[in-house]
Parts: sequence; C-alpha cells; structure tokens
Amino acid sequence: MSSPANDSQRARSAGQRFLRRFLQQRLALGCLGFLVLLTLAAVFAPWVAPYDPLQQDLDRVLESPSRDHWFGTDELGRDVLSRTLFAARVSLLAAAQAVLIAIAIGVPPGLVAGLWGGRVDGLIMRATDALMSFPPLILAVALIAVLGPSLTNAMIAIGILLSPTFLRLMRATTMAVAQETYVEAARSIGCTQGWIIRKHVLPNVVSPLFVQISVFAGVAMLAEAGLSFLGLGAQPPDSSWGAMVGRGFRYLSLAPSLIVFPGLAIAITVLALYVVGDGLRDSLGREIRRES
Amino acid sequence: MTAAAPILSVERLSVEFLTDRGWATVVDDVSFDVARGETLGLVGESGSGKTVTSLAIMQLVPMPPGRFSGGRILFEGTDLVELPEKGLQRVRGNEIAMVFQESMTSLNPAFTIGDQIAEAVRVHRGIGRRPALDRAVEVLDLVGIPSPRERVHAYPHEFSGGMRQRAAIAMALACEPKLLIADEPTTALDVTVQAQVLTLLRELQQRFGMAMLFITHNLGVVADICDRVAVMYAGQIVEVAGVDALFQAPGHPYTEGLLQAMPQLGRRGEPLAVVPGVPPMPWAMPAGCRFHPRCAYAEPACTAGPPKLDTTRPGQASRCARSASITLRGSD
Amino acid sequence: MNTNHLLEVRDLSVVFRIGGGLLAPRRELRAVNGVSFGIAPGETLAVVGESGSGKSTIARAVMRLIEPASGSVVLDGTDITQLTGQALRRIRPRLQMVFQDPYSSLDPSKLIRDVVAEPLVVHRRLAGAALDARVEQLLEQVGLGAYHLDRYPYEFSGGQRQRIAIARAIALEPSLLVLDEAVSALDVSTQNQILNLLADLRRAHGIAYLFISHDLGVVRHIADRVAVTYLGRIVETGPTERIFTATAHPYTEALLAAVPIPNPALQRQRRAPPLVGDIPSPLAPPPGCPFHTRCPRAMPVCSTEPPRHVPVDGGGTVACHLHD
Amino acid sequence: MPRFILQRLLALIPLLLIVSLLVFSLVLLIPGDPAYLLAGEDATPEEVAAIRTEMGLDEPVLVRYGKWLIAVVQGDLGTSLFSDQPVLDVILERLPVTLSLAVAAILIALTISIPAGIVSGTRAGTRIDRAVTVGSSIGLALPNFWLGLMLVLVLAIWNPWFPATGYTPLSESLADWWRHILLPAFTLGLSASAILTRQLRGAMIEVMQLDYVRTARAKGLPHRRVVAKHALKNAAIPMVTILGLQVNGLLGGTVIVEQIFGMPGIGQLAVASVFTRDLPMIQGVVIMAVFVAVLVNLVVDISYGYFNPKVRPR
Repeated sequence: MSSPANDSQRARSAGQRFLRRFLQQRLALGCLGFLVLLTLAAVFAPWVAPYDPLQQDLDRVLESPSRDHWFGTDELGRDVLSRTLFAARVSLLAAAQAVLIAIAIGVPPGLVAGLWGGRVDGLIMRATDALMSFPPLILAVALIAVLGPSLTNAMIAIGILLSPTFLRLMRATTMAVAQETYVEAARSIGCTQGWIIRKHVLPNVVSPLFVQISVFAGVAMLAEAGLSFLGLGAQPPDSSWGAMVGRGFRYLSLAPSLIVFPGLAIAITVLALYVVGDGLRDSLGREIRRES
Repeated sequence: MTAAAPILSVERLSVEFLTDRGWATVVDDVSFDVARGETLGLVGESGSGKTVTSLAIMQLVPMPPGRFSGGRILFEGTDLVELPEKGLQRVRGNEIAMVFQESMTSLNPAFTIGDQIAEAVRVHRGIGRRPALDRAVEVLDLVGIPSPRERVHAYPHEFSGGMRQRAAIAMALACEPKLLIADEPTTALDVTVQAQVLTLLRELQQRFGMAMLFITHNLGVVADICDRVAVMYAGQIVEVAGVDALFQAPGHPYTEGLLQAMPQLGRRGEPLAVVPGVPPMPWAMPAGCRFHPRCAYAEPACTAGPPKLDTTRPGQASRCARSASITLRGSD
Repeated sequence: MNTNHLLEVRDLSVVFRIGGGLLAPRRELRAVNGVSFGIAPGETLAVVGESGSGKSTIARAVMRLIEPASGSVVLDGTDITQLTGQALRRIRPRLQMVFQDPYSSLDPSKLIRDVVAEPLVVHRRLAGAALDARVEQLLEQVGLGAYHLDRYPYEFSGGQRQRIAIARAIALEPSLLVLDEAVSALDVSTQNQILNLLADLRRAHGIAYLFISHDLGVVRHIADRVAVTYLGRIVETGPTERIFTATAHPYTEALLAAVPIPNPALQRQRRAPPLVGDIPSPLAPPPGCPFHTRCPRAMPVCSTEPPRHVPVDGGGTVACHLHD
Repeated sequence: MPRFILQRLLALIPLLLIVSLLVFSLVLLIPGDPAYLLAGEDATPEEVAAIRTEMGLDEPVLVRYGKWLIAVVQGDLGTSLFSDQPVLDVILERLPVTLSLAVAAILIALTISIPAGIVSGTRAGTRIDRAVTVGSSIGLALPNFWLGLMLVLVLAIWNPWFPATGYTPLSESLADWWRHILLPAFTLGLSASAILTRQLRGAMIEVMQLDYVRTARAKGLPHRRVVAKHALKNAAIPMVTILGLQVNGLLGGTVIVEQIFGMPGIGQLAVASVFTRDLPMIQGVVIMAVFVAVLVNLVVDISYGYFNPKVRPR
C-alpha cells in the first residue's frame, strides 16, 4: 500500500531509490570498496608490487612469509605477493570477459524467447536444456580439448557455460513483464511492438539482470580458477590465482604459503562479489523485484 | 448485553506493527464480547484492523513484525495472551477454529484434503489414522461435499473454489469448536457460491450451537448472517449494535457512510454516496476522533480529544462525541 | 443489424488452446461462445457474470487484445477483427480500456506524467507545452492535482491509480471505454468515487461504456442495459430495470436472489435455497443449455437442445426453453 | 505412473539428439585439419591418412554424424588414440569411482543443508540464521580445489588422520572406502551444500509466511509438526530442482577433486585426455557424463511428483 506522500517530498526515480537503499547497506558497500581497491591495485600492479613478478632469486626459494617477502617466495624464488598482484589482473579480466561472453550469448535469445513464446521459445529452451544437461566443467574441459588450452579459450568455454543462466533469467523476467497488465494496456492504446519493448519491457528487465552480474562474475572467477588450476586456463608466463595454486600444488607440504595466499585472494574476491550482488538485489524495490 | 457469560471477551486489545516509519498501532484499544451461540460481525474496510484482530485472538499475529501492546483476550475465562504455546495449541483448532478468505492458498497443496482434516482430529483427540480419516469423511459429508469417501483422497487443486471453502469449513468443524472465526470466508467466491456457503454456515451454527466471529467488508453479508455487529475504522471499534438496529438507526457517522455507500441504495442517475477522502495511515492518525476529517457532522470539539465508545441505546454503543445530538440515516 | 449502434458484436467466439505436449492431448476451451450485442453512442452496457463466464474475455476480444476464433466486432461500420498493423492502430484511439488491477496496470518505471501522456505521444497528437497542458488538464478531469505529475505509481493508492488509468484512457477522447472490473478491487467508498467520476465523464463527453462486472448492485446503478453471461454465452439481455424487476432467465433469477440485501429483516424473509453445485468446467461444458445442470426448473429438453434467444416483454432477449 | 515415466523418457529423445549433435560437433571445432592434430606433430603422412580413414574424415559431415550416432547407440564409443583400448571399457572401469564420489558428496551436502536451511529459514533474522548465511556465503566462495588442498594439508599431511590420495573400492572395504572418500566428498559437496542451504532457507522463509502454514497453526498443530510437515514438503519443491542442477555441477567438479586426491575416476581421465589429445576418449567421457546427468535428472523429475501433487499424473 502506498500513501500520498507529502507535497514537499520530491518523487524519486527507481534509480534514485535503488541507490539510496544500496548506500544503506554497509557490508555490501565495504565489499564494493574492496573490489574497487583490488581493481586499482591490479591496474597499477607495476607500481604497487614490491618486486618484478618474474624476477628469480634461486638463493631464496620456497620461503615462508617474511618481512622481505610478505607472502613468501615460490620455487624459483619469485615474490608471491607481487605475483598475486599481477595475477589479479588476469583473474579479474578473465571473469569480466566470461561474463560479457555469457551476456552476449545468453541475453538476446532469452529476450526473444520471453517475448515471442510459443515455438521459438520451445526451440530455444530445448537447446538450453541440452546445454545445461552437460556437467559444466566436463564440457569446459572438452571444449578446451579441441580448442587448445589457453586463457581465452577457457573464458569462451566458461562464457558458454554461464550463458544458459542469463538466458533463463532474461526469459523469465521478460515473460513476467510481458504478462503484466501495463504491457497489455500499452497495446490497448495502440503502441507498436517496438515501442512496447523499448519503453516498457527493457526498462523493467534490465535491473534484475544487472544485479546478477556481480554474482556471475564470482562464478566465472571460480570456474576460471579451477581450469587454470588444472593447467587448462592461463598459460605461462601469464598467471592467474588459480594457476598459481596449480603450480604450488607440487610444493604443498614444503611451502603451503604458495597456495594459501592466492587461494585466499580468490575466496575473498568471490565472497566480495557475492555480497555486493546480494546487496544490489536487496536494493531493488519491491515494485521491481519479482515475487517468485 | 447478554445474560450468560460471553464465550469470548476481548478487552482493550492493542497490536502494533513495525513499519518503515516505526511502530504503528493497527489495533487500538479494541473491546468486544461474543456470546455463546451468537454471530458477531466484525466490519470494516481494508486496513481497518479487523483481520489483525482475528489473528490476535488465535495468537497468530506474525511477530515480528507485530507485537502486543496491551489488553486481554478471555476465552471462557482464560486469558489467551498469557497462555503458553502448549496451551494455545490445545485451544486452536479444538476450542476455537478458523476459516480464511483464500481457500486456494489456505489449504496445503501438498497433502490430501482428508489428511489435512484428519491431522487436526488426531492432534486434539489422540485417535489413530483410520478413525481420524473416518471423521474427515463425516465432516466432508456434513458440509455437503458429494461422495466424501472418494473425495477425502483428493488434493486441494482438484476441488473448485466453492468446494475448497467447504473443505476448509469441514476442517474447522472437525473437532466441534465452541467458537468459529471466519475471516472474509466468502469474499473470493462467486455470489451463488457465497449464498451456498452462508447457508451452510448458518445451518451448522444452529446445529452445533457454536459462536461465530464473522469478519467481512460486505454489509449485505452482515445483514444475512450476523446477530450483532462491531464496526471498525482505523484500528478502533467505532460502533457496536444489534444487526437490525445497526441498519435501521446507525449510531456512528462512519457506519452511516458505509450504509449509504451501498450501490443498491443509490438512485439511478444520481451520484452515489461517498465518504470523502481516504482512511488515515496508522502512522498518521488524526488527533481527536479519527474519523473527523471525513465526517460530515464534525465540529471543532471532535478534534479535542479521542471519543470513548459509549452506550447510546440499550445494546448499542458508539465512539462519537456527537452521537446524542445527531440523527443518522439507516438503510431503509 | 442495428445501424444506430456504435459497437456491434456479432457471433463472437474465443477459443483458448491449452496443454498440448508429448502424449498430452491439446484441449480447447471455448471461453466465449457465439456472443452478440450492440452498444449505442453514449450508452452503458453491463456484462455481468460469475468467474469463468467469459466476460473478461469478451472485453479483451472487443479490444483485439486476443484474437477471436470467429465473429465480428464492428465499430462505426469498421470490422476491427479484420484490421491489422497500421489500420488497427489508427482505430485504437476510439476504443480504450481500463483494467481491473490498479497495481499492475501502470508501468512502475514511468512517471505519472509519461503514463498519461503516452497515448498522445504514440499517436503523435501533441508535443511540447501543448502536451504538458493537456496532461495536466486530464489529471484534473479525474480529480487529481497537477502536482502528482512527477510522481511514480508506487506512491499512489488503488483508487488514485484507477483515476490515473482513466485519465490515460480518455486522453484520446474515445467513443467507447471498456471497463473490465474497473472498480472491483476497491473499497466501497473509493469504488463509488470512481463510479461517480465515470458518470461525470459520460455526461461531459458522451462516452459509451462496456462495463464488465460481477457486482449486480453496481451494475443496477450504472448500466442502461445488461447482458448476463454464463459459461461463455449470453443467457439474457435487456434494459436494466426489466432485468432486475421482470427477470426472465432462471440463472439471472438465482444470481439476484444470491445477493444479500442490506436489510436484515427483509433478508431473513427473502433467503431462497441457493443454487446447487458449481459452474461446470468450460473445458467440458454440458450439452444443451449450459445452465441445465444447476437449473431448478430444468426440463428434459434442456439437456439436449441449446435454447435460442427469444424476445422478452419489456425489452431484450432470453435464451431459455421456458420462454420458447 | 509408468505412463508418466514413459512420457519423460520420450521427452528425453530430442534432448539427447541435440546433446549428441553438440558432442559430435566438438570434432568440427578443431581448428585446421583434425587428423594432423590428432596424429601428433611428427606423424608421417601415412599415419595422418590412417587416422583420417579411421575417423572417416573423408566423408560428408552428416554421414559421419549418422555413422557415429549409430555406433554410439550400440555402445561403440570408439577406440582411445592414446591406449588403443575401447573407450567404453576404460570409462566403465573408472565410472564407479566417480559415481561413489558424487553420491557421497550429495549425501554430505544434504546432511549439512537440510538442517541448516530449516533452522535458519524458520528463524530468519536471528543470530543463528546470520551465522548460517555467512557460512553458506563462505562455502560458496571457497574454490573447491583450494579447499581440497587445505584439507589434505591439515588432515592428511600435518595430522595424518586421512590418506592424502588414492581410492579403495567399496566392494573391498567399507571402512577404507569411507576414509578415502570423506575428504574428497566433503570438498566436492561443500559448495552444493551452501547453495542448497540458501535455497532451502529462502524457500522456508517464503513458505512459513503462506496462508496454509497459518491454517496449520490455526488447527493447533505443534510448531515442530507445522515446520516438518507443512512447510518442509513445499519448500522442498524448489530445492529438488536445484538439487538436479547441483548433480551436474558435482559431476563436473569431480574433474578437479579427482585430480587433487589422485582418484582414478572419469574426471581424472578427462583431464589426462586433454593433454594427450585423445579426442574419442573426451567425447566418450562427455557422453557418459551427460548420460549419468540426464538419468539423475530423470529421477529428480519423477521424485518431483512426490512433493508436488499438481504435476502428478492422474
């Protein structure tokens, strides 16, 4: 139930209300701050990192954390902290790539399926079901097997894997919006199909999609880390956090710090992405959020 | 009012809800009695607090966001507010039963009708599965469900709206309660089915001598089924009266407004009567009489202090400072 | 065919196909079955019926929001069931609709200003300052102040939203307004405010209404003529007073008897035994007269022969074998 | 019921056809001439030609697909390019390892998530609910390979309570199987348990506010019974759907977990085959994985009818 607000009170747009609610969530805001700092650190890694990540020091291999090397050194005596910072570039960029690929593959057919329904929808959903019936990592492994191991190929594979989720989300929200009376009302006054999609459907479906992006970035990052851990993602000399853990595997009992820090980096970053995603979702007003 | 001790006595009940703007009193100082065997109608528009009142009697107000802020609910002398959960469970469904508005959502879609009726019997009577199911068949037959022996195994979605509401009534009656609370039980039904359900409730009530608290916004339904009526506005009871008195000579301007607004009473070609404005929000109640901003009879004194619910005639009470000096129109 | 009619609906049928998949047979639901009626300019025709009677489907078919299976909907000599694309859009302004649910019928992401202006913008009627002025004027016509323009729908109550929906519907000055249970979701006092507004608008602009409702009390007050529907068919039509005082069809009779009146003493006397049973499923309508399964006066012929519409004294027609 | 199952089985046919097309077209994705690639860098032209003939690469694509599909349906998944063994034999030998790992992981996930989801869902906003929510977020964010390595480090290397690697079949020794499977199954099942917990929590919160739960309370049922009977069965409906998706995820996750714990399963085989470019083996693994996933989802689909009478056949 809404009430006639005070005359002095300015009406707020959905965006303004969203922002206001988001700013009230301290934890999500903190996590967003962390992600911004991390991105800055990754971008400016050459200036921030204490060492050259490729500089070897064979006198000081597999060292535990110390004042010189906060995260210790690896099997070639390279500084793990510097390597972790540089690897952040690869991990973040890879996650972003995968999400963009997933959106590009998943959103347009989802929109079409939701709007048109009927046979087109049936066809698209059959294909999606088929894609979703593959155990995700096994499909990724198979794709990389034929495309060859590389970070780009890994991200294409993950993008393909994530795309059905975007497709389904897009389809579900579009369908729900398309069934709203206001869309019928728009038809009744003589709006064209194009107008209805532009003016009524799209504005009401983008926000549920938008709030999911950060969660999916987390999922993509985990998937990339897994593939790189197996040696199917980032290839030397490039290194992502997952690849660092993969190489550190061999020195598990000798130098646990080799895997502890990059692993923590993944966990914390993904956690931050999830918390931000939850915060964004909770900031959507009841008027936009769909009661499921 | 009534000679014998009432079966239910609500005394100065107040319930608050936490809203975006802090605690709001949605049921404010509500008092009424329900006598044995009588039907008391609780009437009001949406948001007037009538449903919260009924849930409060059953101690089913969701907390949070709700909380009690005062009052007693005496059922056969026992204060339900003070009763521990175990004791409440013995009362609910056994001594006091409830029927809700939406029969589609108030029956569990995952269990058969028979199972849902039988479980109340099993819990309260401590009998086995078979006899409880037999009882379910019995009450389904009682509420007029054809071939109950087969229908007892049906799921709610296999019933029509009217049949579901009958099943819900059967469920409420299974333990022969002394008081039935019916919260808008016919609002979601078509008029022909509503007439069936009202007739059914009337017959069952006479047969079992059960008391009924009937919540509705429809004055036609009130005229059909109630013995006495309590009218709620903005969380308060503004009038209590016998049903004939209420319709002939209402004691509160709001009751008059509700009666006059019935389209049946309007004359074709003339505007329908309206109560101007909208009910206040619980966090922005007007000072003094809560109805005064919308009242045609308001005068400066009405803003001065909150009026009390005073007896104006035998069996009739009104929360209006001017009730002695104004004459209100009934439905005749 | 009555040439004085603004809207002429002939033999309208709407069929929904439901289900259908591997091994599951597709079933046909005939929601509207051979319905005919007309509305004169400035007239209010009420279509009353219970749930499942097809009354909302009639409204949507008249609006061409769903495709009829057969029949015609003629507005001022043009059969709109034959129109497509641009031609259909050109006739839309003459025919507007107000929906039942005031909460889902306004786009939550749009300012009230844009909601009300949309029909004028889409049909390129006005722009700039003239558009703003017209939108303000429309809001005032429905009893809302211009200061509401820059608010969002979430800030309004149900009654206010319905006023906004009406402002938008009359923006193009339609000759017919389809009101689909437009006041059903509102409290009685708010409902009356909207009904009075509709009466004012009719007086001022001569708009005809197709008033879909299940509330006989409201219908008796607002309608000039009434069509009673049951299971997708019209069973009785006629002038409002004739329908209410010289009822011809047993279903109409039962419907009227089922509505309790606000007079306890009278109500106690007039309580009739209610109709038995529920409305049959429209997926499997009974043969013959659709009402015969519940009709207290059913005869053998009723279960085999569908009754034809015959004229009734006092105006209108009835489809019942008692009147053959 | 048999008719219902038959219906679902028939509905699988188009799905499996699309899947087979996707698996088949993996070969087409190989950049350049697959025969060169598969034969290895220093293969003689004769060897390349032999592979070309063996894989039927000279024939039109559709003909190849048809032949391949017929062979697959008959259980002929081809021959490993690496070991020259029939692909199906290799896979069937390893399948029990992966299946027992996945089943153990599901059991662990359900054991954690059902109580956690119920407790936090019925006490939303309390301290215990917040603890469960934070815990599940962390469970979701932990990369499973890292979690696995940490478990090995702490519980197998620093404190040698569990074997770090290896596998003992269930048929040999239950105790040994359990000791070997516990860490990998926990590693694999944790993220699934986090997802299921969140799902169940959300569903419980929603269901607890529904009218029929209020009706159940109005009948005088004890709180425990309201939760365990009326709320849980309905809250389980979305959970079953998610469980189906999680099974796919778990099967995929075996790729990583088997690698860490040195378990001779399908997942390890898949990774090894990538490095040996054993394409028939890869295809075989994918087909088998999809087959298992589809079967599991069929079971999930049928069990759906237990929770939701509305989808049950009449």
